[in-house]
Amino acid sequence: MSEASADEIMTVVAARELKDRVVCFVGIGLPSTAANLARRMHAPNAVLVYESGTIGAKPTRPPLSIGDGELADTADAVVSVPEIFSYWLQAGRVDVGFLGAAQVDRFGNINTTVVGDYRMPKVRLPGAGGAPEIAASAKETFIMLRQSSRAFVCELDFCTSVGNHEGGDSRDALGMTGGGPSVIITDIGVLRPEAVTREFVLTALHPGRTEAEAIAATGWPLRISEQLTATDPPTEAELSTLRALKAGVA
Amino acid sequence: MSEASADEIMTVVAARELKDRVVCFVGIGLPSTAANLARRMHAPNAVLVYESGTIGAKPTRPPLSIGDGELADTADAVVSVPEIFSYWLQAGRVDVGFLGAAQVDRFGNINTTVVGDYRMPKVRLPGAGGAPEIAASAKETFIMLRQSSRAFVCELDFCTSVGNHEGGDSRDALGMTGGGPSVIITDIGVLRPEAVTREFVLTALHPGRTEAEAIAATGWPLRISEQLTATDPPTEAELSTLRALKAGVA
Amino acid sequence: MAEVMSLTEAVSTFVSDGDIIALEGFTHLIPFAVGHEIIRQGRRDLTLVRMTPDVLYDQMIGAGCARKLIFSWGGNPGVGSLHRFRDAVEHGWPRPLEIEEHSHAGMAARYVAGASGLPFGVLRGYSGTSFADYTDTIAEIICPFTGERLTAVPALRPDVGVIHAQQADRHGNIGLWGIQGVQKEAVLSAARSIVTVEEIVDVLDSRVTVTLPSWVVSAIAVVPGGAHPSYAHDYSERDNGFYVAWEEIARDRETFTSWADEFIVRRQSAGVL
Amino acid sequence: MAEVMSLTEAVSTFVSDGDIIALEGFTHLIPFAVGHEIIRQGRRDLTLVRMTPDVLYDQMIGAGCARKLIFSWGGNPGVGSLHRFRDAVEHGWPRPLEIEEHSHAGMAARYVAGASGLPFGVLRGYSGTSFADYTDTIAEIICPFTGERLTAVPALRPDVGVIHAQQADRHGNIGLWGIQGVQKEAVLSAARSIVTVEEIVDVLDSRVTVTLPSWVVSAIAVVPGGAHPSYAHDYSERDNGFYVAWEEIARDRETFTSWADEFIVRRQSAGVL
Repeated sequence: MSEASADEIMTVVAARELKDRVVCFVGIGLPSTAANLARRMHAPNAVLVYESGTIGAKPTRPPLSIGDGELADTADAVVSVPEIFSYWLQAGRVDVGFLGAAQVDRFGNINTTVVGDYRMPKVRLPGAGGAPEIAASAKETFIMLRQSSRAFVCELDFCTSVGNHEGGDSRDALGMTGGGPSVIITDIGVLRPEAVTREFVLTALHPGRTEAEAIAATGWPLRISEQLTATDPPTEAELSTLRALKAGVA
Repeated sequence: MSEASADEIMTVVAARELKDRVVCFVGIGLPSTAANLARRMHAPNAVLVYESGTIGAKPTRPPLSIGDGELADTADAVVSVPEIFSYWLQAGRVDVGFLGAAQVDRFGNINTTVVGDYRMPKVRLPGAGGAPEIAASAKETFIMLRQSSRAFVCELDFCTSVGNHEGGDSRDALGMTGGGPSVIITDIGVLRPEAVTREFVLTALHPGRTEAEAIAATGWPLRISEQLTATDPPTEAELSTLRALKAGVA
Repeated sequence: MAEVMSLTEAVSTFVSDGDIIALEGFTHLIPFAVGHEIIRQGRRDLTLVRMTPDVLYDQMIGAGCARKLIFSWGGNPGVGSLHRFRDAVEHGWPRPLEIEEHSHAGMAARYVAGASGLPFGVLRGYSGTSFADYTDTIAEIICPFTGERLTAVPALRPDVGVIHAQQADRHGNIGLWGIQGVQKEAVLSAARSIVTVEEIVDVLDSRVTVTLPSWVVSAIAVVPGGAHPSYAHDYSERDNGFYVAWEEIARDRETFTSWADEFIVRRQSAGVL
Repeated sequence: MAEVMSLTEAVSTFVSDGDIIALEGFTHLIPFAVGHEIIRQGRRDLTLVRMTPDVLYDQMIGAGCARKLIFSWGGNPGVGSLHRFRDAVEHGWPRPLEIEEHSHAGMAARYVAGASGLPFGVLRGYSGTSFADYTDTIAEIICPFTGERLTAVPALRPDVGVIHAQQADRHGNIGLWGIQGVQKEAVLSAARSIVTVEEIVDVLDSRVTVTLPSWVVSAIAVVPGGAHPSYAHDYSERDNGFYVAWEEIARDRETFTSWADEFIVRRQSAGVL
């Protein structure tokens, strides 16, 4: 089998974070692939919830959109979009919200709205979708994106979804019912929040990656955990399942 | 065919009030019978809405409860109870709310809650059900009850459902979106609100009934319209259809 | 994840004295069997929540289970009064019954708020009525955009939500159809839930319109006919005769008590009256 | 009562310049045919409302129909950007586009409030985000019972709601199934509505999960494939290839314009791209 790509390692590591039986609200793209990989590996009873209103979807391949017909066909329940946000997400029934991001800051706050000034943007991004309330209401949030100094910024151009806000207990003061981001998984390593400051620090490096790379790919002065670990490389089983999944045959 | 009973005349007169294609939110009992009679006579396209969430129900006989299975089997749509009150009634989609009452006052306000003091009631009645919001939000309301001085009272023991409130434009000041009661149909005659005061006055007497009877059966000083009319007696067709309906064969 | 257990075990595990408990079902699918088991197990000081406390709550009130009733319409549909409810309110027998009274629209908004994780719901309701004179849980709220005055009601958050449904599948997912009532909201607003079903099937019927995934349900008990004298659409008919007969059974304290003793307390298994 | 008419007549009767119009469909059942007919009829100054203004609104914005967009996610799902939307926001081409931006949960609450006849909806949302700095339609609201701070958003009340569904029956009742999105709310919050359907049937399919009675719909047009490149569950598959291809078509103004001219404007009948 060929070497694992950086995206493949990121996806495998993200999948490992999901426990069995977890109820996971999945964004489209990499998070969806990771969640579906987890379901095929160690978490066969993970419940995937998509914002299209499909609860317990079991797609055979990563869907292109969150509204692909297969999600409805394989779901335990299909509810309306208003209901998925009110009765399911806002009510606190989601264990893990799995989000992507265009920009993230040291406290795990996310921008998916604009680069540059909101009214005269350099780049107009798609916007919020379900992310702000996933970030607010899920018991914890996993964030997944490729690490670069353009994405890991000192200050967001727009705060679309709140993570640990300004750090410390500032998130709690906003009255949010969900617990906030617990991990950021990148193509270089894994970041987790420090206990008191709630600032994300590097806690693991993927095979072949270096602290220097991680620091260079981060727009804020990235700190390294004293318990920095090395990521176990993807197993044959993980990699072959991921590839089969993406090919639509897993 | 035997003579029409007082209840039958009342039901026939109430049915005549319903126009074809009207969307009618129906309470159980006499209103439901009248609405179903109308549907079999001159209003075949009347849309019957029951608070159990059945929209466009076409029962073959008057249901005993608003949740009889036949209502769901014959409905165009079955929705949840929260939805029937929010998306359908409160949104202003109901033309006519058809209500019964234990007590009514001169402004068409209704009590179905208690007789006597609320905390030490002489008679504890069932309470509100859907009536308060039907009375608030339907474009107009029809009220149907047997006329007696115990029922047609000077002052309600409890205001369950607001009619023309304290008369004049006092209802409008409450910010209600529906138009309020337009007719009270009894076993003696028909009452309608005066233009300015919005007080209900006697506008029609059923066959064989007298003004004196109506006045005696009213707890407030009932006024008689200058345009008092005589109710056309039930036709053979009306009466036979009503009886067949109640026997479950219409 | 829903656990399949006996009715007896479900009630003894999940219902305690003093609980706030909502047994829902809007004429259709009323969970009588669970109510009877609660009577048999002698639960006390319950706060009973239900939009239409009909014959089932008349029985539970008459049996002395209830301290308080939160409701919007307490009658025997199409028949008349609930005599045990009236006796409790009018004469405090077998014990005084505190009441918290709303309209259907208000109760529905309260369940929706509870199921949605919101502290309150908003509706156009109660203006000009007497409710707020006697019910604390009604407040004015102003639209921040239009200045309109509306009504707020607090969320219902029962300790236990109880419903009857037609089916569960082998994974414990619940499916029901026909009149839906507030069954979904009764389960989703509650901390714990008990669902009785007509049967467990391999795959839920295609007629199912409301599905509750296994992981939002605490216990499933298979109780065919568990809604009687209410009904389960496509499984049974509403026993209108029983509702009519209830008028005479419930009118008198002693008649009621001996009926309850014979048909509830001394029945080992529920599901049949 | 819904009237069955041609797509052309439905749009010319019910859509006017300056209207607030919501074409809904959450990936599934997107009413592309109506959008294309609006482009053909040259409607201008529309306020376009949609949770996910994907390829359809990219086309309508690029064709110059829109003055304003009310939305919560503007991308090509699984593919990338909406280049016509970005060009309008970033460079004002073909005309400046005012935007009113929300989250999905906020938009859903706004539709629900509109469908419910309420002036506002309440949610736990937006706290700590930048939305309120740029969006007027977000306000704080305090729970009158607990003192909690929540967020209010005003009701959406479009002039026209547009959806695609699988079926209408002979009476004009609409039935759809599969992913439901906010189709029901788009129709029920709007003053008028247009529904395109795959076919008219004698009796709606038993798989129908959402029914809209005839009397809440203004016009029905039979347009098989009217959701393409979106899909109608059990009638067609999502044309993922088209969504991927759109990236290249939309990236360049001239490529887009000639595509739109060939595939929208010069098509006499819609329903096929």
